[in-house]
Amino acid sequence: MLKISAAKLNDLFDAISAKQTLYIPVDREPNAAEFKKYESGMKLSASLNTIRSAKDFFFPQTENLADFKMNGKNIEVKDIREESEDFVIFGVRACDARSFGILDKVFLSEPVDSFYKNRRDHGTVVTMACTRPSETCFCTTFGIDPTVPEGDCAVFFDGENYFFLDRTEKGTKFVESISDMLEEGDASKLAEVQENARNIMKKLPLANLSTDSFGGDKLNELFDSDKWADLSEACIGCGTCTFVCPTCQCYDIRDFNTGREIKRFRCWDSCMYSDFTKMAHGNPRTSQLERFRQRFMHKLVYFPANNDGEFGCVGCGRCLSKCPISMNIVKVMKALEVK
Amino acid sequence: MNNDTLIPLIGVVTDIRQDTPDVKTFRVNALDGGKVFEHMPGQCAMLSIPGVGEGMFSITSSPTNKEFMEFSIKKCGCLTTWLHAMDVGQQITIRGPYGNYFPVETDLKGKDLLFIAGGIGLAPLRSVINYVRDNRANYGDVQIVYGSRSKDDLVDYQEIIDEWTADPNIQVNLTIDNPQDDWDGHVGFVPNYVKELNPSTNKTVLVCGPPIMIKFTLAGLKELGFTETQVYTTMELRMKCGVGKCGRCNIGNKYVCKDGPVFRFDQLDELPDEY
Amino acid sequence: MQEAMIKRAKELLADGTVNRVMGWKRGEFSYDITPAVFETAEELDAEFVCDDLTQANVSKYLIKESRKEGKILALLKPCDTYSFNQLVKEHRIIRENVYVIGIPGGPKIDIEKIKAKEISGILSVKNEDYTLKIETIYGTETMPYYEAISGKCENCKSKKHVVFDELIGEDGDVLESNRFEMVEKLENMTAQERYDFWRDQLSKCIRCNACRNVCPACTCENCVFDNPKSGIDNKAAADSFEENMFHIIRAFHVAGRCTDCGECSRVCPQNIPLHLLNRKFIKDINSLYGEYQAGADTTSRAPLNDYSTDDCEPSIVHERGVE
Amino acid sequence: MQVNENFEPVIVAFCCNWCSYAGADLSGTNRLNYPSNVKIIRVPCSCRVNPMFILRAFQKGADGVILCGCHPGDCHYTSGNYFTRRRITLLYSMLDFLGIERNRTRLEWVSAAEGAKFAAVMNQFVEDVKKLGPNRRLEDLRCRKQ
Repeated sequence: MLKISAAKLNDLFDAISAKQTLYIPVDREPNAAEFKKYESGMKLSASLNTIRSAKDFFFPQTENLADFKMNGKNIEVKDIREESEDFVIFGVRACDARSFGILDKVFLSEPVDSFYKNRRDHGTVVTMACTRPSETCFCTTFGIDPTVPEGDCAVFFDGENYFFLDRTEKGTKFVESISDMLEEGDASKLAEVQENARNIMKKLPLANLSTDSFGGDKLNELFDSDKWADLSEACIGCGTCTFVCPTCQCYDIRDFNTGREIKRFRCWDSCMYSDFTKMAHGNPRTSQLERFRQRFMHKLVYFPANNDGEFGCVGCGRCLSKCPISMNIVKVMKALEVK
Repeated sequence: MNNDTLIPLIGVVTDIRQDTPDVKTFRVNALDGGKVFEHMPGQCAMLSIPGVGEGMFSITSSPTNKEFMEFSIKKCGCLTTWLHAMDVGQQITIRGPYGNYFPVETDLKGKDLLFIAGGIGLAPLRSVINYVRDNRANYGDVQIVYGSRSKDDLVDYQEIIDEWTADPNIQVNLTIDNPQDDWDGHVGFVPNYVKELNPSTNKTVLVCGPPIMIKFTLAGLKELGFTETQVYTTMELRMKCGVGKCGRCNIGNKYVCKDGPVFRFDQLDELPDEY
Repeated sequence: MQEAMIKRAKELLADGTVNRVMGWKRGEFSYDITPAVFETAEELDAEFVCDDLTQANVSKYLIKESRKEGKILALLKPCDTYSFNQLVKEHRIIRENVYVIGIPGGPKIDIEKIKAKEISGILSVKNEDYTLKIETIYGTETMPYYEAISGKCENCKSKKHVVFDELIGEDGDVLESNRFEMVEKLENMTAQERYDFWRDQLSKCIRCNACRNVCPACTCENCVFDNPKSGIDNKAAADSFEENMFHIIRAFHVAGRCTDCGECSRVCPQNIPLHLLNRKFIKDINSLYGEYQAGADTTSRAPLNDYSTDDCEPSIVHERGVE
Repeated sequence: MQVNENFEPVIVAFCCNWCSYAGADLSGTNRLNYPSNVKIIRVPCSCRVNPMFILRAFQKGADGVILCGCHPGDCHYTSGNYFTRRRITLLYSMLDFLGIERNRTRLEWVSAAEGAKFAAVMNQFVEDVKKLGPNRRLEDLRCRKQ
């Protein structure tokens, strides 16, 4: 297996970033990592995960869709799309890597979202296997193996060396492009590291979380559950869970008048917000209960119903650590579980 | 790069007709004069004035109309107020067509049809009615029950009088909620009128109107012996993208913009009651 | 202390003084504590928690709860009583419908501070004589209690309960805190440094609105940022200007009403020190218009609803400190 | 700082209807010069100026914002400008705290009789803002003049 020693990792980053834009997770402050455009000397974060998910790269928080020039009664539509540059995201975890698959199901289904596809086509996802999961991790619940992450190319760290495994055509191209920096190495220690991580996964407090009670076929019974009132009681209706979530993909389209033209942009939106479904003549979801229910029903029931049983959650645990009132999908699943 | 459905086309408003005090019908053409795109009866389009807003509206003209599209729009919010203030010649942005449509070429073919509409609810049905009139041989009896608050609030009243009632192959029943001086027709709510008319239960029903009207009409139809599989309606919820991605117009796992707006009542019954 | 609270709450439920209890509920781990309303003694026994990790200020929930049938018991820490009092003053909470028990305050522990020490896989946190014993998947860790103190407790302004019907534990005093230290430090920087500091901080904002929604002073039925008629409504900052705008307006709307409870900074998923904006207003108000503590009473006029004919001119801003 | 000699700032002046707007009128009828950079927005009272207005003026391209009202004690609505004074002091202080150049914002009391003061204030303010150069710290890039 091709490898590079830990000491040479930054040389590798320098080489990649000389050819295309490279993003790596760096520590902004302790326990607060974020993806940053690589600049020479930046240190790869040792954190398990970033606060914001990696979905930003393909589905940014705001993006311009089109510009309109208004001239009397006439409107001119300006298509401002440009071919994205090639870029590499290094150090994506297994959960986030899976989330791209979920976003693909939404944005790449007909009619294809060209804004998303453009970036997706030009981005190479280099994932990093997990060795030290956190108590909030439950990706295994959704069938993810964090020790062998998906993505275009997976990277494994055995404590001394980083090993590269290309998993797609794009990944092969990526490994080829850096092959002069890699060398053939002995990956025998890797199995032990993986085994160790898997054993930890089994002992995690959320390891036994089950999806058996959820899925598209349980739509009405879950929708009508009387547990929603209790669960949503403390929800303050902010968008934290939505915005840190790697799979939340709802958006709003808005116009901004710059004085010279109208910029139509799309931005993330949250079903937790009171105006999410508000219309001129009313709102079908008037209370936080309904809005709260929508978010979890979408992930656990509606999404699998429309996508061959695949759940809309990847178990990254971000909402567990970031919700201001500590209400999250795990508590919802445990409360609604049919034992 | 391919066209993206989120980047709209330009339409020109070529005619504006004041139908009722708060409903106007707008005729929209492409810049070169023809139609902006083809559609099927029941489908919708996203109309927008950049800087004001964007909204989903049903296309009220029939696909058989090859010259232009029409939209009957009730003034109720920010965007619609702006649309009502437009003059002929104003350009708007338009994208679509979105959603499914009434199964005019499949399930409805050869059937006796009963259209029930209330107020602005005639807008989506007008498209089907005119489609059926233009392909009259493909369908059985056609009956239209249409009601509104008052005579002035009957949308497309002139077309109804001039063409529909004059059409010997169509039975038109109009009603208004309260008695009025120059009205000698039926007075009463639509659901009750339907019951009075006691239509034959072998008809397929297409109903659209305010939620409360739909609710009582459906109950009335059931009393008369209709089943839910015979009744179609068309829905409306807040939409942004029109293609099932922005995530807000869902009823259960169905997106009104993509899987709807046309639903049969037995399909709706399987979905949670959140609309 | 938790036992005393449960015991007293059960008594008040039993004798009909209240029919609900506003408190906190334990979660999956030792730190994911959720505000909750309890209706029975059984629920209290099973789920009620109020420990070193219980930080949430529940005052804002009482707006809604005090408008429901019957009286609710609220357990309020000293800082929470200021928020509560401010909401009573603004006629948001119906005082008659709330039975307030003052409970001892912090300093509370913030799990983020523990995680910042690269301690992960946390299963439980125990305070053993002001040393935290932290059980993790990867073994036991210890750290001094004071190193894990929540940001909102670091500069505690008061241990005094400004409103209560009864107390559990002792009442304290208003403290001499140096809570304006960081504000002063920023004031003494150059404008460029301040600009860089805030740009760095505010650019992290993801506009999740957690700060706004958790804030006990933000109680508008319809926020300007949600109101299309305000002209500034937006859901995400499409430009750095909008990041600044949101936070300036947010802080301004609570100026003179903010009790400095620190919830905004606590809930911020991006760790933006939002409380510094509020404290800047508090500090300015104190120095320009006289000492004022929002929520300390229910009768005084709020500084921005008040004036004096000999107030200073805005040019004071141009005259002081470094540019 | 590099000073662009040709820089012509956009100045937004919020003027109270009863004093400052009349003061601006007077300076005009007296044929006193003040720069054309100043765009006056008439408001019923200086107290009408919501902090949002000031921020939005910056957003939409202003390089400086000045607020003019009746002298304290002379408010047409008795006390409006006293509230203005507190509010604007706090706002300007906050903008300063965020590192926005403090000379971009100003408040002046100009009565209906002070045409000369109005012109002088505007001349001075434009001069000050010119020195600062274009507003970059509180601008919305989308609105930048190309």
